[in-house]
Amino acid sequence: MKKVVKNADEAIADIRSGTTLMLGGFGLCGIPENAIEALTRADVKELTCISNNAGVDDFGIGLLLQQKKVRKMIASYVGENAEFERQLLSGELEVELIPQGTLATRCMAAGYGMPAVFTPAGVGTEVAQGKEVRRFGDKDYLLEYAFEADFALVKAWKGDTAGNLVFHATARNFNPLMAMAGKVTIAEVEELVPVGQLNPDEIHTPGIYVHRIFQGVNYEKRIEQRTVRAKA
Amino acid sequence: MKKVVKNADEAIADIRSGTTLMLGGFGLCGIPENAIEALTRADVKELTCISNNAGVDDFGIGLLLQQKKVRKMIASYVGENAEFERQLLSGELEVELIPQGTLATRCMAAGYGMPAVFTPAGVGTEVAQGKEVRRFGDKDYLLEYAFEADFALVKAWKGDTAGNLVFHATARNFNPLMAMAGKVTIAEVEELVPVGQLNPDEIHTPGIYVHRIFQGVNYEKRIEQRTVRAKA
Amino acid sequence: MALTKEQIARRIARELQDGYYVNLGIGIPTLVANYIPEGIEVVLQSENGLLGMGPFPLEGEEDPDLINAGKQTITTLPGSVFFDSALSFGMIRAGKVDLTVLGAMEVSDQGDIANWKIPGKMVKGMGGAMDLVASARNIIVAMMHTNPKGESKLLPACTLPLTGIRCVKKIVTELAVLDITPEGFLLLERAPGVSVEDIRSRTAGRLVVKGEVPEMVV
Amino acid sequence: MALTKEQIARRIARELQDGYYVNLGIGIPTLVANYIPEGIEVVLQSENGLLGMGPFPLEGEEDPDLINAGKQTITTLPGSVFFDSALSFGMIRAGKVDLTVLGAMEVSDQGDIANWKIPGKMVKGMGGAMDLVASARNIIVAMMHTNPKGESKLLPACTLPLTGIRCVKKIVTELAVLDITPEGFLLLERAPGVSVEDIRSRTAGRLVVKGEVPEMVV
Repeated sequence: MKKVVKNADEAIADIRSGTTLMLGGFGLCGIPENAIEALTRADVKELTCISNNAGVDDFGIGLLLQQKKVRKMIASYVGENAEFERQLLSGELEVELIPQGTLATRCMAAGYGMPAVFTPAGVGTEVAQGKEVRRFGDKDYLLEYAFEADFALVKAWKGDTAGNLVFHATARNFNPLMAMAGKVTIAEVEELVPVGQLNPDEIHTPGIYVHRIFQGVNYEKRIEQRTVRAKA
Repeated sequence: MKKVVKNADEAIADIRSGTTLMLGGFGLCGIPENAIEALTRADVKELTCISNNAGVDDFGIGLLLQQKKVRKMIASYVGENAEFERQLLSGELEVELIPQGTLATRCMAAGYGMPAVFTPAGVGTEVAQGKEVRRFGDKDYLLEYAFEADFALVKAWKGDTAGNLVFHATARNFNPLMAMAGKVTIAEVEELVPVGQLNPDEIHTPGIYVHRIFQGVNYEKRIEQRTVRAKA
Repeated sequence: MALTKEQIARRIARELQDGYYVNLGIGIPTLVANYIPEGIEVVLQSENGLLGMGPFPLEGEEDPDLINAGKQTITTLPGSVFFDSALSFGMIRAGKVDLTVLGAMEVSDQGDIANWKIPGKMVKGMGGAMDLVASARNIIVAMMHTNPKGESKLLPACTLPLTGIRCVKKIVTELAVLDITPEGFLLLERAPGVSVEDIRSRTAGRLVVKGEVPEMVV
Repeated sequence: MALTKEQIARRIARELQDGYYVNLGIGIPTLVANYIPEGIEVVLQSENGLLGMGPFPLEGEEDPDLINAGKQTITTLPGSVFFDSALSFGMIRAGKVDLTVLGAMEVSDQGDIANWKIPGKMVKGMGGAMDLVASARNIIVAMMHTNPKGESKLLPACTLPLTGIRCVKKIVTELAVLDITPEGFLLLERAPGVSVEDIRSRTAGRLVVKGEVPEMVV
């Protein structure tokens, strides 16, 4: 059982054009920086990207947009990205906007082997168009299907050689959910440790969900909205 | 905000006859020993208990069965309990057996605000009787409803005064799921610590799901099947 | 005299109760955190995966792994806990969050809300707004009574694409505090010096006025 | 010569591949863990919430918080991880467990399995068996070819209440290794010295024999 790969380039080497990818992160927090950068070097295009956001112009998924590698974006919020807007308005890029909780839950559903879930988010709105509505008790719910993604690219704080992952702070966000949902899940970690170094009670993603793992390099971890308070 | 109560008796003081309870644990591992013992002292009967197992004759839910406090048991496996068998055969006790994964998932569904979930467990068997079957792709699933329980009684390793819980080893089992599913969730812990003592990355159950918490006493933690290997 | 944004936030903060778990949206709702009444403990939820959101960090102490739903750097507090986005919206959907405060572009007198999309403009997405309004047990909208063109934002029916239906419970504007009732917007309080007629003239939806309407204590 | 239980377990262990995640039921399946081939790494899942199940503990090192699905005290291994029961069955349902080995009272030639209930006897429950058989990608049944009364357990249709339908892929008994195929039980291997006719006479369901059936290497 060998899950450890040398670097991002090796990890993504078999991602082909037309593939559906999930990418972890919320805003620029907890995004798989190394895998994204490797994709900019790879000969892939026409990607469908499932990710809560689309990065900014010069970081995150924005880097893939710059190179016109993305055909369709499935996200909950896509602001902060001028190139994205340009491609969208010109019709080069297709966008499907879905509620953030629905996005998270559809990833989780895939990881739990649930074909579909019920959520009230979007009932009575345009999000409900064409979807099955079902009443339970006195409340309406939409039937939402589990996502299927060929690859999930996630970023964790620590990982071990068996693929077990630990996340830090709010960089957890969508990462463990997408890690469970990929047919092939590629995890990049800030620190790769031998098996036995992680406490089995503290692992967020069991290695059974992770197919490839590598220690990333040169993490920028860019801050999107640096806000501070004055010293009291 | 005061979630900490003195002891098990105070924690369960408002549990009334006829109530539906969830009780964490798998076998005798991770069961809420103190809350169960307090219930043996309380004037309650006709309880519906949702728990993976029903304890043994003189420990766990078996103690409530001895006192004939249980009207109905919802579980996945109820062996190892002669009094249980006697009451069942005599018709004093009603039993609903459901698959273990379905039990876990119906608890989780309640904690996630999902009214129902789809699972393939039991398709084509007597468990499917009267249930809606739905095909997704090439596979059939049963529609199973989220559990509703008046109280959830769970046991954690550590907890803080805000109700955050950490479990240990396989004593986790159903505890975090039932903690999320109770209208009122009562957590007993081996060690109660002040807020700030638990690492926010390592908490399994966020305190928002926990209404009352106390430090239990005199944990027996009985082993059901003591198995050992010879020294090499 | 119309309320300032800070006064709207302060008025909403008076709705808080000890032990509440609260989700605050971007804009005026965020300010509510500054006015939590003395003696009351409230836990702030950030839907990207945090309970127990603390204040902004001191300069130099920003952690790129620690942000709120507005992508701002924040801090934790004793008792904070992190979780993934599915559990975050799970607890919202299960009704565990006691109060959600958010802004709106329009609210109807049945409690419908529109706050995510303006036809003809670049649509950035709903983020977690649809999940929050569809699931929260108690939703207070903080907004201006009228839009920049002077048109009422309290309508008989929303004109913009909806975020959620029949979900808003209370509205606090610079002019008034109103509950959503089966009869329409029930006027509860007036801003100091603002008349019922002022409010009526700026409210396009059904407005219900019962007896004397008190002035807000600011 | 019929196989011993240990030989059945050893034969099943030859189905293991490097990197497999495996769930072993109670009884003969548990023994499979003792015969994992050299050079192959396999991770055992215990559905009560553990990946990476280790051997029984040494006397005095039992931890009441650390048991397997059979409620026996066990140990962890480097790389072990604990999780709750929903995630445990979630990974099973999502097909992440490569192989499930379990016992059975009856198997039909369509792959139906009955192993949880005998009418007239005290029913203890299905535990996780229904979830496992409904979800596992690959299921091998380890059982005796006949019941204590000498009746075949490989049937045209199960007579006992079902645990799952059309799910078993392979059966290893003391007499034979058989695959479930659309035509019925396909005889793959015979126990040493056991004839095709012996097997046929003890198999009530459709038995398919193609060409020469090799003897098992024990």
